[in-house]
Amino acid sequence: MSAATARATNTDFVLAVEGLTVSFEGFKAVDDLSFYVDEKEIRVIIGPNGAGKTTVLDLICGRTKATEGSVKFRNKELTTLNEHEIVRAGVGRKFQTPSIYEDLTVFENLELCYPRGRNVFGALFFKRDQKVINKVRETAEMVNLLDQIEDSADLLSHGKKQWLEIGMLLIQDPALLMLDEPVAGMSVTERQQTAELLRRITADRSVIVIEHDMQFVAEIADHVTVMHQGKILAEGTAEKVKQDPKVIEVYLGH
Amino acid sequence: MFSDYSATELGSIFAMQGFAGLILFAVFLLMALGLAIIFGQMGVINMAHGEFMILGAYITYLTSNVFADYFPALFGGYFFVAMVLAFLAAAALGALVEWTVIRRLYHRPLDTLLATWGLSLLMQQSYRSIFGAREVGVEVPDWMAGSFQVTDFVELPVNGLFVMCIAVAVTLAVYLLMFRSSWGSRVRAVVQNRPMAGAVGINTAKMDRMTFALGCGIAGIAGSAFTMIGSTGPSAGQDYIVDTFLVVVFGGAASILGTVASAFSISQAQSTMEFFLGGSMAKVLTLLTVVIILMFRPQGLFTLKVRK
Amino acid sequence: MTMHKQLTTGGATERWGLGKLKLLAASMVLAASANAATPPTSEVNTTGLAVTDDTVNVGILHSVTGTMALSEEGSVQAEILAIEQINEMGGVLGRQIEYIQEDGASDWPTFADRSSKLLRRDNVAAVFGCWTSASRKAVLPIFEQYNGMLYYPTFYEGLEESPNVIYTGQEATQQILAGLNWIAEEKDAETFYLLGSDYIWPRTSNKIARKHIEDVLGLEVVGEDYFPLGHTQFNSSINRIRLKKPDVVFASVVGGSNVAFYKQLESAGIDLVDGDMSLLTISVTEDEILGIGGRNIEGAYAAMKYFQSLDNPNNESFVKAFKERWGEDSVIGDVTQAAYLGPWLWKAAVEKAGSFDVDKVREASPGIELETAPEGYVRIHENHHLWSKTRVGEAQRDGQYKVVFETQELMEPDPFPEGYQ
Amino acid sequence: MSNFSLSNLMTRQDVLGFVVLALILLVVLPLSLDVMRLNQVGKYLSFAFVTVGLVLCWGYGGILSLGQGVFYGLGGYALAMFLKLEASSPENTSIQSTPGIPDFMDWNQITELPWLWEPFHSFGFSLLAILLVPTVLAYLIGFAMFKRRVSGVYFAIITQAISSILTILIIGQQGYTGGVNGITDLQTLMGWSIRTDYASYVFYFVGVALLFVCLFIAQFITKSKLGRILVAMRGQEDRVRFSGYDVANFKIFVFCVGAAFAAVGGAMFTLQEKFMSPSFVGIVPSIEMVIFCAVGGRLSILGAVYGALLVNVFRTVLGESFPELWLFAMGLLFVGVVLAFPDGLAGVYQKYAAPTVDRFLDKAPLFRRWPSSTSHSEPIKAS
Repeated sequence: MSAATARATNTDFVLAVEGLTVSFEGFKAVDDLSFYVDEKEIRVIIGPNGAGKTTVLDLICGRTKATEGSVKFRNKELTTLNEHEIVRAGVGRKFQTPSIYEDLTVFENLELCYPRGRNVFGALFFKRDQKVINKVRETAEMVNLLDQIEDSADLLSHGKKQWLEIGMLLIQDPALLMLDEPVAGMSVTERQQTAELLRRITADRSVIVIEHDMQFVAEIADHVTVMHQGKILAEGTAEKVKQDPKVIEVYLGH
Repeated sequence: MFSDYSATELGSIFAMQGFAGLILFAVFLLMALGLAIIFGQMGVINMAHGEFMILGAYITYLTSNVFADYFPALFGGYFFVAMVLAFLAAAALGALVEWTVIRRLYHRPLDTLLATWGLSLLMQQSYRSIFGAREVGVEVPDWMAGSFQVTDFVELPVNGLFVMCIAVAVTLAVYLLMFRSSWGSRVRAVVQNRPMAGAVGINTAKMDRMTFALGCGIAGIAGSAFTMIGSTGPSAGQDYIVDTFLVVVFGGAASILGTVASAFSISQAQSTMEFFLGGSMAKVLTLLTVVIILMFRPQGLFTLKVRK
Repeated sequence: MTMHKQLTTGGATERWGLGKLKLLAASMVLAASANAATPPTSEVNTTGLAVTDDTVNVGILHSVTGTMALSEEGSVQAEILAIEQINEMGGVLGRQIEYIQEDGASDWPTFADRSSKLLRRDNVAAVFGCWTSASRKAVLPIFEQYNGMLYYPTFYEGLEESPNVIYTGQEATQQILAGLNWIAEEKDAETFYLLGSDYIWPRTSNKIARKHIEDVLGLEVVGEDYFPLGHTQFNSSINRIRLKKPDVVFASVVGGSNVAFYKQLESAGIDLVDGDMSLLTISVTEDEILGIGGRNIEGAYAAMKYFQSLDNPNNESFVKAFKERWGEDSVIGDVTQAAYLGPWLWKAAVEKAGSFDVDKVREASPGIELETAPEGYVRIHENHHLWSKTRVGEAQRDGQYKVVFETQELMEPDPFPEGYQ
Repeated sequence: MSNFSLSNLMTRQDVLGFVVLALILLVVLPLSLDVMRLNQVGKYLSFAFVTVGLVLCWGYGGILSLGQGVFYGLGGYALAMFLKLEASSPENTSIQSTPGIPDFMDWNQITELPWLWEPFHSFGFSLLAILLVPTVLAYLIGFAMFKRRVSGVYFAIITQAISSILTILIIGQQGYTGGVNGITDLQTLMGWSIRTDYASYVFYFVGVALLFVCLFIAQFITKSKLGRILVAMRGQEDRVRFSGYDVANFKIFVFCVGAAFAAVGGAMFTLQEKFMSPSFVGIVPSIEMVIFCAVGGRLSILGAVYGALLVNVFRTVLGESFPELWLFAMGLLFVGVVLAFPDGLAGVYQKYAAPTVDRFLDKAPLFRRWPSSTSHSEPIKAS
């Protein structure tokens, strides 16, 4: 057992990542990483391409299995769980490119993520009752898609697909929300609307965001973690990391 | 099962079966190489692979007849001509198939399976209409008949050795072509990132066609080589298809080395078990083992572990 | 493929009352030309078979497509030849035979499907067909349910005796026992190795062979080996044979496997011509040698009832007619000849019964003789199999067999042999 | 369960489709065909059980199984074993060395009924076995593969290998299975002859009834949330995991359903063909069934029935008159369907005929008020 795993103890944090390491054919994409996320904190991870940001999210949500280290969500070890178990524990994940069900309508997309009837027979005999309908409509309204609730999801614009995906996470009501570049490829208006949306939905949960847009980062972040070559380069408020000479060198100093 | 044999006998048995397994290994390898390129590199599930092999076999048959009738003096060497012709014919047909059918299906891999199955039916019935339903025999040149006596028990048939040589030569050629030539790196570039390869000026459509044709051409060579040890009939191709796919999948689809290793292990396992358990049970056990291993290691024996 | 199908009477004309007129006209013509050879249809056909005043329909049911097509092609040719010859001689009971050919497509359920079509839709008077045991087993319930008559040409495992089948090939004991006796004596053989494709016929044949070798001849079986149908890698078995060094290999390998087996045997240095080991096959006819190549099998012995090279006048004219009809390159194997017997045996039975009715034909069948059979004389046994001689042939480089032995007497067919089960 | 009313389960097009199919199978065909042809149609319909299952597995679930013949065969064999034991009473088999066991066992020097066969003396057990043996096997295969995330092409190839294994086993173990000949010479079912025309009629209608049971189950599945999860999985498997579903379980479920359907089809085939042989277990029939499904439309359960029916009728018609052309036609059909009509006959119908039919239904009094889609047009309103 490595020192990293030994360090992992129970904490008050929502998320405690300790000694997390993953290597692909000897290449360490994430190298002995530790960080902690507080209740209701908005944490932004930045870093140059290939720094390992997306891999960190993959490791937390179980998409990639860690080589070493621990990820604890409310003191529950996640590295041994499957994706769906992690989701059910209360972790939601949005992908970099919008990942929605294009063959289904907006309503069905949201309904599918409603946390009920998640096993085979539950799904088979799932009943679309008023409670579900109300919740779906409520969520659709929150992500500005109520007008298009009957439309097939593949007809949505790129930005609206991003919102739909956010909506699909919200309806799961996760305690920890992880967003991978939520405003990438959006128009300026959409970007503002998204920032506003994020502020609303992050009010009562912890959030990890990966983002490049520093203006956007400054707008939303409580804490910023800067990653470089699989390790943490700096950590602190947006203002503080902006001043950090190491950060300027590898990331901002171009 | 070993108790029926003495220790020296057992030694000989394993040696003999080892050699028998090597011939089987050569057969598997030749069958699988073409498919490893088509399936492994392009992701096309070519169910007509066996029929391309049979095309090679029929070309060999025709060539041997032509030589016997018109150039009897050169008969001993007809096989080399036949192999080249088999390659060219199968490759040409492959290119045609790619152009008419396969290129429309690159984004639907499972559908290539159905379309090529249809193709295999067409090819089978064409063979039957052209060459008749009967199996045709190919006259083996004299120098290829007979065998070398190694020990009392161990005897190496010349045609088996010859098939092994072809297998080794084709494997080397494929390896050099795919991994040591600029053509090969372009093929791999297309496989890994089609739009990017197109953007840097590679004619991806042409590369696809040539890659597919190459795979089919190798199948043609394999079929040609098999006439030395087996039979040629219109539907013989179907017998190869399960084995061929298993060898490729077991080896790890994208790896030539994997294909070699998997052909080797499957053939040796089958050959050794065959001696003690008989053909049917050996086949069942080999297939079962491969399936079980694949359940635990779906990516096959050899593969690069990459970030998803 | 040829469809010699013709409209049967009835249909629309009947509905409008025209049928009666036609019938009247027909019977008048009949009355005028009536003679002994052409008895009226109402007499010779009381069960609604497709028999008219001048034609009778029969079925030919073999695989024209699929893996079995190569084996069954010769049977189709022989049956057509026999039908044509019979028609030339004036047909059966004054009626020309018209055949409806169906394709079993090498698929047993298709055989069943097509046989029910032949019997129920086409109402054929007899069916010549099937090749593999599996296809015969598949059609058997249909022939029994709808009371059809099947002439089955292939040498087979026995263990069957259906009232609705005439077996024109040999059953296993007829083929095997004489061959084993001969080779044991001729080659002073003491040890045997049994080898076959993995299905009922080789297994039953080897069972009979083993009993005969061990219990009757008092010799030894040193190995027994089966491979899946379509198997093409025989190096393991050949190695085992080399290890056991039997005097005789007794082989019942079928289909495409044959080609690979003999090629690999030859290249493994097992010399059938001058070597110490002999090989006796019961599955390789001249048809198969076409694919195997004469040189690969030269020196092997086959035990069967017919070889193309049989020297008798019947066979001479048969071979000549066959080659005239189907080309100089044709070869004729045991099954092809047995298939040729089918229409002739049926004709003889119909004429003896004076009727096409299946029940009457069945009743008339036992005891029917054929003096003109290419294999010599045959006679139908009570058990619906044929009395026939068994021969041993030695395979020659040119793809023919040289007959080296022939039983004195006709062998009695014994589909359920006592002591061999 | 109020929301499982018929109007939620079926659109009016679906209702029309079911009614038309029922009319064709229960009225038109029995009235227009003689018993021999009807029996043939019955056999083709036994493949429809498989293709309906394939619509669920492949069309909806994205799981292409090239081993459906395994389940079809097991279902058929389970029933054939029962019928064979009934046909092998000591009186019927008195000429054997061991009377009372199936004839092929006797030929293979087996002198005692193998333990595996013993329970098939019971009709109840045999019926259970028809359903359970294939389903349990499907569960095991599905569990082993889907939990390890074997999917797509690899799953197809492995199932193909499994069907190849089972074929070799059945042929190789002929003392226990009847080998390449299969289990033949079946006579009676509970003392009642299955070889009469009357029996053919009965089996035909029983087959159609069971097919409709399967169709209703399939319809229910596709219209449930489970159906939507399958559709979602096909495109975005990962996303479904991150919506909190254990993807493997859903795949195992539809694979098992498909296997159970196939098994029922196999059993119906045994009854109508009166024998069962390994030629249905191998890879060729398994792929053919996928083709039937593709021709009918991989996304339409009704299309799958027509696919199985039409391809086989086509095969019989061509095969009876031009056997050499049959393989050419079949080959061209496959290539053509894949290239030009990936959604099969059902796709063609959807594109060209459905709008017209819909307009017509708007006017038809019976259908006017039936919803034209099952998705939430009315229940979606907020309260």
